[in-house]
Amino acid sequence: EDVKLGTSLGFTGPLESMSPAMQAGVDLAAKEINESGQFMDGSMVTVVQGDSTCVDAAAATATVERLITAEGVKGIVGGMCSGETIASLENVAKPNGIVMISPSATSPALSTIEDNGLFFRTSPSDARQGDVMADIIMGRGIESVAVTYTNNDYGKGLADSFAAAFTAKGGNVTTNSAHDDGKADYSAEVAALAAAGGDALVVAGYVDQGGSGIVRGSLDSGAFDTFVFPDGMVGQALVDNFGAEIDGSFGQNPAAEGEGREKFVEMAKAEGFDGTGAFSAESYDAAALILLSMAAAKSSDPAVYKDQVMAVANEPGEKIMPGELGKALEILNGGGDIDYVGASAVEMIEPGETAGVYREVEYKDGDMTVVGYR
Amino acid sequence: MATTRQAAATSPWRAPILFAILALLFVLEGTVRNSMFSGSWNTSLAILNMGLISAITALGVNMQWGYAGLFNVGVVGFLALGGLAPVLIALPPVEGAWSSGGMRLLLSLFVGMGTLAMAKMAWTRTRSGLIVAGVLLAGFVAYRWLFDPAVLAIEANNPARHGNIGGLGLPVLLSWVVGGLFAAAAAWAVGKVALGLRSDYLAIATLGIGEIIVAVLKNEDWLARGVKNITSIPRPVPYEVDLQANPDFVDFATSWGFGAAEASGIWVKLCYMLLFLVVLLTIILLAELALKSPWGRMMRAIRDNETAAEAMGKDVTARHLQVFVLGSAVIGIAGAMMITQDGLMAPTSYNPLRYTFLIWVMVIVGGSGNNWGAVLGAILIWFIWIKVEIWGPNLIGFLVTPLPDGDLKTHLLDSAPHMRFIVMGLVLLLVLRFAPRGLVPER
Amino acid sequence: MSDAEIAFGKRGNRDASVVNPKGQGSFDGSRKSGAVGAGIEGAPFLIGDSMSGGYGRGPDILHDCTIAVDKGEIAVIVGPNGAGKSTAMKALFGMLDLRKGRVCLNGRDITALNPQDRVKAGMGFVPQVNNIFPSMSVEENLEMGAFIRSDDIRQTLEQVYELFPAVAEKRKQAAGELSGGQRQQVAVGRALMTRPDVLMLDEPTAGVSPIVMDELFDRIIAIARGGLPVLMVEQNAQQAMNIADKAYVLVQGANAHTGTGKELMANEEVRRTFLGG
Amino acid sequence: MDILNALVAFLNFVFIPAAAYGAQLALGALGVTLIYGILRFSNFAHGDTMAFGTAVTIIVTWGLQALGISLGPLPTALLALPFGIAATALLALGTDRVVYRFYRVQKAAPIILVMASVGVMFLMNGLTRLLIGVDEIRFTDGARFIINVRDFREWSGLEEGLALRTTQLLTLVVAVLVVWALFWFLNRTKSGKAMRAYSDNEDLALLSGIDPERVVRMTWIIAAGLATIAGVLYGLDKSFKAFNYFQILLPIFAAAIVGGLGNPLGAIAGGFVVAFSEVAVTYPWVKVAGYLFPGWQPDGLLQLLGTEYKFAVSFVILIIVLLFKPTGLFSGKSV
Amino acid sequence: MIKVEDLHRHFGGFRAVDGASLEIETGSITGLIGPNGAGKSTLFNVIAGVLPPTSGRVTMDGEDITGLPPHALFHKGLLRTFQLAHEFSSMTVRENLMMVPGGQTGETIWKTWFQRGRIDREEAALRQKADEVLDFLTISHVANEKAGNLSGGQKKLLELGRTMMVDAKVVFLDEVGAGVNRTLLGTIADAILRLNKERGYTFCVIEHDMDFIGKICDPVIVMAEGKVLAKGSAQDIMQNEDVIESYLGRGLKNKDMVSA
Ligand SMILES: Nc1ncnc2c1ncn2[C@@H]1O[C@H](COP(=O)(O)OP(=O)(O)OP(=O)(O)O)[C@@H](O)[C@H]1O
Ligand SMILES: Nc1ncnc2c1ncn2[C@@H]1O[C@H](COP(=O)(O)OP(=O)(O)OP(=O)(O)O)[C@@H](O)[C@H]1O
Ligand SMILES: [Mg+2]
Ligand SMILES: [Mg+2]
Repeated sequence: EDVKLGTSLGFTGPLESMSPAMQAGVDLAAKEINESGQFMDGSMVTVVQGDSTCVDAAAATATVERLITAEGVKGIVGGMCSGETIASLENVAKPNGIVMISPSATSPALSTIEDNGLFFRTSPSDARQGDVMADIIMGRGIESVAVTYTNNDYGKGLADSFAAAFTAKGGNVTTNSAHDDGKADYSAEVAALAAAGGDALVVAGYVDQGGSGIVRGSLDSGAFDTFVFPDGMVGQALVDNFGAEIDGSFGQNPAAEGEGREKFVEMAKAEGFDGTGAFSAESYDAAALILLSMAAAKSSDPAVYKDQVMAVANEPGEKIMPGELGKALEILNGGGDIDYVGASAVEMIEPGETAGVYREVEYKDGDMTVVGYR
Repeated sequence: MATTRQAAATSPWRAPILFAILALLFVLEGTVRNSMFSGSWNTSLAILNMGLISAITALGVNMQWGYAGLFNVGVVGFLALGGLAPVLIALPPVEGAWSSGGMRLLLSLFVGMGTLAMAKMAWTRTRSGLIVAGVLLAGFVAYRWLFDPAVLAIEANNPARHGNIGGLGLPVLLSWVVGGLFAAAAAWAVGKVALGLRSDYLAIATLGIGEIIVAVLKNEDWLARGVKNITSIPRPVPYEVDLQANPDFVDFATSWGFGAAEASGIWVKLCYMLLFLVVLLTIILLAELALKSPWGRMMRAIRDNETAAEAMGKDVTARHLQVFVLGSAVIGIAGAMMITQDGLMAPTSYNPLRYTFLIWVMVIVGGSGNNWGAVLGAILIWFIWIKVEIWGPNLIGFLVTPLPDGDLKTHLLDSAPHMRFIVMGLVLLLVLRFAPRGLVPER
Repeated sequence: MSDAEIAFGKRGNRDASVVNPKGQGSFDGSRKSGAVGAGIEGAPFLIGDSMSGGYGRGPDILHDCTIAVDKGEIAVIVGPNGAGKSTAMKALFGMLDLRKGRVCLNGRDITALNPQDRVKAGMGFVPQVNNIFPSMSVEENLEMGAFIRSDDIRQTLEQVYELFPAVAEKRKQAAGELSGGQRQQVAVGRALMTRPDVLMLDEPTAGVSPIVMDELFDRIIAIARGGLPVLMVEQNAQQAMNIADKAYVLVQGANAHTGTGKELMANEEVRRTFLGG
Repeated sequence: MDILNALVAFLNFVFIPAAAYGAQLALGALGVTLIYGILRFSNFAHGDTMAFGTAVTIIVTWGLQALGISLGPLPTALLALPFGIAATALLALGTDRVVYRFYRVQKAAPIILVMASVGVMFLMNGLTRLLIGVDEIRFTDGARFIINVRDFREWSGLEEGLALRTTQLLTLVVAVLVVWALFWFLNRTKSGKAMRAYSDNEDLALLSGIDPERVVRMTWIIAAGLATIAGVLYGLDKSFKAFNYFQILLPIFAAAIVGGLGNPLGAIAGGFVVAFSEVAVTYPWVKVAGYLFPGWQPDGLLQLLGTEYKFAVSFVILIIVLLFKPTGLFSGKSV
Repeated sequence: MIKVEDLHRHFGGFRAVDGASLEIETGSITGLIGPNGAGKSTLFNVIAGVLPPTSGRVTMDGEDITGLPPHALFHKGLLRTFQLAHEFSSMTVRENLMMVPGGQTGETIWKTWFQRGRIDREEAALRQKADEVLDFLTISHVANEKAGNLSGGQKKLLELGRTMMVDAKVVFLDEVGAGVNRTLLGTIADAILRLNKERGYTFCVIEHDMDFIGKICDPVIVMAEGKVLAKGSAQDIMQNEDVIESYLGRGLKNKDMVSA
């Protein structure tokens, strides 16, 4: 059997620079499965790529419609942005009973959506991260911060949950304002943040979008020199862009204790792409989860394998790291249990999203170091 | 001149033939499976439905541009405003929202409007800038005093799930009309300012209002949750899962040789298609009736020569305002329909490239001034816009086959998604080249 | 069609933030010149010989129409509105594709030249409408007339100012701010700056007051008597006929009557039907 | 001292960034306005022309850097700029030849040209991405700062810092130079006057012996030069990202229109109006007020409007300007 | 009666109309002449509501009509034609006439959806009226021609014809003669005289052709530098030294060279 796996990512549009690395993650997982030769009695996986544009719900819906009804994919890694994901889930995936695992849609709204057990995500809801971030900042003795967020459901959700948590813990948020991605200039935002003041600036944005622009402006004008970076900002690009300038800043992103992520980055390097790119690891995991669930259910029918996703992702069973998909297939074929950990330390909680283990990182001497996990 | 040449070559069969070709494309999309077409009726109908919505939008733009020569570059804003209607009309009411600050909010909006009206009155009565400024300032303070706490209260009401004022729980079809009214009201305000003085800069005013409306939708959470999005907007048609659970329907589907999932998708899309067609045809009927009577003659006269029309007793500004409002209302209806079909209101998705420029491309390619041309252009361009997603990469894959494997080839293959833009641009340029007045030019 | 109508595709739209309606041309400026051939033996200085042609792919406007002017002469074209007078002038200037006939200047066949090259060949033309650069100063307008010249233009400039003292006073002012009569003087001056070998004027006196009209006619006579052939279209037929050495009556694009101004004035039928006398 | 602090805060956060941004917009608007004035249509492909020129410049910059060539404290990209301009000019001329010329010869309505430019926009959009990809690229090298915050604080002893980036100063200097050169060209040289004449009255320009195709070619070359310079300066100051160059089109058009389309002086003024209205109207004055009135502690930020609405602000200002000056700030004379 | 009182219209510092006062008697054909740049067209434009005045007052039969927009003036019976013909070029000649009357049922958009019968009846009546007007102007043979294809003179007749579709009181004509063949101008003059006699229209005419002025106008008003210079019968005006000096001139100086 030839099993088709679809991806619906924003290859054109505002997040177009993130998509290739995400697609590469999916391709990597599929390649690993195929090379093992153990997948469902020698079935092969082909990946069908779709462009969700990230912003255009109608185009995304059409893309997913095509993937499902025309290409006949059995599962979809995607969508990329929450709005578009919701539209294609409700209008296409759900009616057709196809499983979607999104690597990057983090809106809390997706936690409560009516999904008939078809929707999962390998990234945690933003609500949790806000809480963690507040703890980290408090732990460093900083009590007054300014917050800027990218003006979409991710940024807004994260900023709001953070502000609530931080205030509840006794901190002070001097301003909580938005910046739009892809704008020509961020002087106005930087000026406003600087005027509001604070001991650090929380940048709930994307590293290759407005987030970097804000950081750049703040550094240059001396508005802030300590930054707090949530997951959208933590990545190799940040170090490349700013080097030693952001020494003393810190942040967190979802990642497991252990070598899963490093392993994945290494594998990505061998494949010729940047494994540290935002949501690349999550994409790998999303693809792996779908395929392993199929193997566990011994069926590529979404109605059957959707019930296996949680079991594959969680205990009990042997821990599976990136690069060990072959081993996992072997165990599953033998009727055993696995606990998929993967590149982003997948641990699924109801209703089908990762619990969110975060690693705390720190920037020192132009490099990023991991200081702990929460 | 090219234009005269083309006009001379226009045969009465041109439009029917082009529509037949378009129909054929959709049939091929539904039945044939190869590198060009997907062979799925679901895909085909999905594209068609969105194409019909685009066609209604294009009709609105065509009224403004084709009938009256008004250049509206704020289509995205009016679409977005129309999209607000299903949220405010059809969504079930949010518990506690009205009690926490709804009335106060309404009052504040009322005060805001009143202030503007008072300022206007003060100006006509006294002609004193000072008094007007005073009225405005007092009004603004009162407005903020009412508005700010109300908004805070509403947004604090279960922000993770709601935090907005909520809907009225009315039938969603009603919201299509309301969407039109919203857009019409905004158009009236813009038109009053921009058309009243000079129509020279309508384009920039509409460009601005488009940006402003989208910014308001993004940032005013109490309205429609801002960027946190509204989901699960009620539908006017059955849900697929319900159909699949209905044994009668499953039997019916199998009798036609379809699987239940596929059939349910097709059925729902056909229902939508019917609704959209009714709206589209009604609008065309009304528009053609108006065009073929003295009203249409007057509009053509105004378009031909504003100065002379003014001297012949036609109130050009008022007529421009009328057409601008009507056209925007149609765009607003389309906006509401789109949100209804998507079931989702996501303000971040309203970007001008997709919702203004693409619509303009549709109108110009179809043939401005001609309702059927606008419809044809809209459906065709939408079809291409969706299909180039796979045509582009296929094309580039085909083009690079002779290349030796290497960095260049990989680079090109990696860039394949961007062929979407290139192919779109090529199609547009080709159509403009061979039919500069559009596919179905105005008679 | 007015400028704005061309610009906005007759859509009545006046939205200047989209397209610029001002100054769009009606002639394809990208056409390349062909070769210059041998002219007609013993023909007048400028002759459009049995020209037929129309605009674009439209019907013929000119039918076998012949117009000529020789050194030191004033030739006047009259005729009903829409007869093709301006069209004949444009045909002489190469702004129209001739389907038949040819244009010869100074013993050479210039039918294949484009307008730019006819200017270089020594022709000067003042169109009926849009005959100045409104946003440029009077002096710049005149300088543009001398665009093809590489020698010192100051002397010619002074001569033109001498000829039109009213214009000289306003040399730094934008030409678009001048009154109708002054505009006409600038337009004629612009053509003179070319140092043309032949001067063509399309209704130079339309809309100007009687006193300015007299002045203009005076100038034209002086110019012609200086040896420069002048070809002009006039609706003020009676005045024009008085000074014409040669007159053409065009009707529906064809030569209806030809003769000296005096002869045509004397012809009762011509006077009644075309000259309004 | 406090007054100085207030002034420095204002300079640092409002004046300098807005001036640099304004200069970038002005250069972009200049190109738009030139094409509008002479070729008579609003060129929607201008943003993507900027992106293309910048992409080529970046590629050449990489080459130069690989060869070890640099300009000392100035960015290497300046050396690569002529190559970028040349490539962009070639592309613009090619586009004109293949696309626009056809309509010009047909005397098609300019609205058709506007739509054709939308098509060209799509094409160039894809082309740039094919060329250099979609990633964010920083290509600034050389010295980052002329004045940096820390040094300034030490030197002045003030609480507030002041920063002036090399790229900001460079932007302003280049903008002034380019504008001066363009004015000199348009008003003093024969070719420049020919361009103005063509813009004023195409047919009469023809009758004066001006070769229209040459004017058109020159316009495209200058516009391509302006676009590349604007794009590179913008990219140096911020960073290069293909997508952003479409986004900058909107403020550029706003700038060109507010200044009076077709008018170079207006384009410059318009750029600064838009930039300053974006930055200044949304600036929270709380800090400045704090310095000026030390005893007073306002509870709000003293912000007229949130930065979310900064774009809306510039449009509202634009509309107000148009209400009072319907033809833009500098009406009357066109290019 | 149209009365203009101390009217000013300035462009920047320039006074195009500088305190002009004049009266146009009901039933007259008043000529308005003056040197180029005297301010005639500007005065027209102010009266017709195209330009707002800087100061001053315009009244019509005692009613203040200063600054009313053109469409409002139309409904008061004040019509104007344009110096350059402003036809609706893509519409037929008949449509050009039929669109003129105001208050047609079919001009209200929602009535076009529900009152087709009434609209059809009105259209039939309008059509008949338009054909009568075309007959009067001797251009009925081009009724179905696109107005843009008419010759210059026919366009000017069409301009005139539009004023006949409604009961006009006062008609302003701006340089009907410029660029018009003199024979045709004679026809236009006859049409104006007939309208004046048969329908009692009041005319105000700007023109530089003194033959035309002399043939139909009484009185004639002369403007110069934004002010009224003189008023009187055509004969008186043509003898007035000031008018000759500033406007009419004394004929060609170079007459001697003509026959050379
Ligand atoms: N650009 C054009 N395209 C098509 N037809 C044209 C064009 N210009 C003029 N014509 C037509 O050519 C004919 C002759 O026009 P032309 O301008 O030569 O007349 P004319 O004798 O100069 O009249 P007038 O005395 O009114 O200036 C007219 O029927 C006119 O409609
Ligand atoms: N928009 C304007 N801006 C500046 N000056 C103007 C404007 N319109 C007219 N003028 C000036 O006002 C004066 C009067 O112009 P007007 O058109 O009224 O003259 P006219 O008497 O109709 O002349 P003509 O007989 O040439 O038509 C002229 O000197 C002209 O330059
Ligand atoms: Mg003529
Ligand atoms: Mg006049």
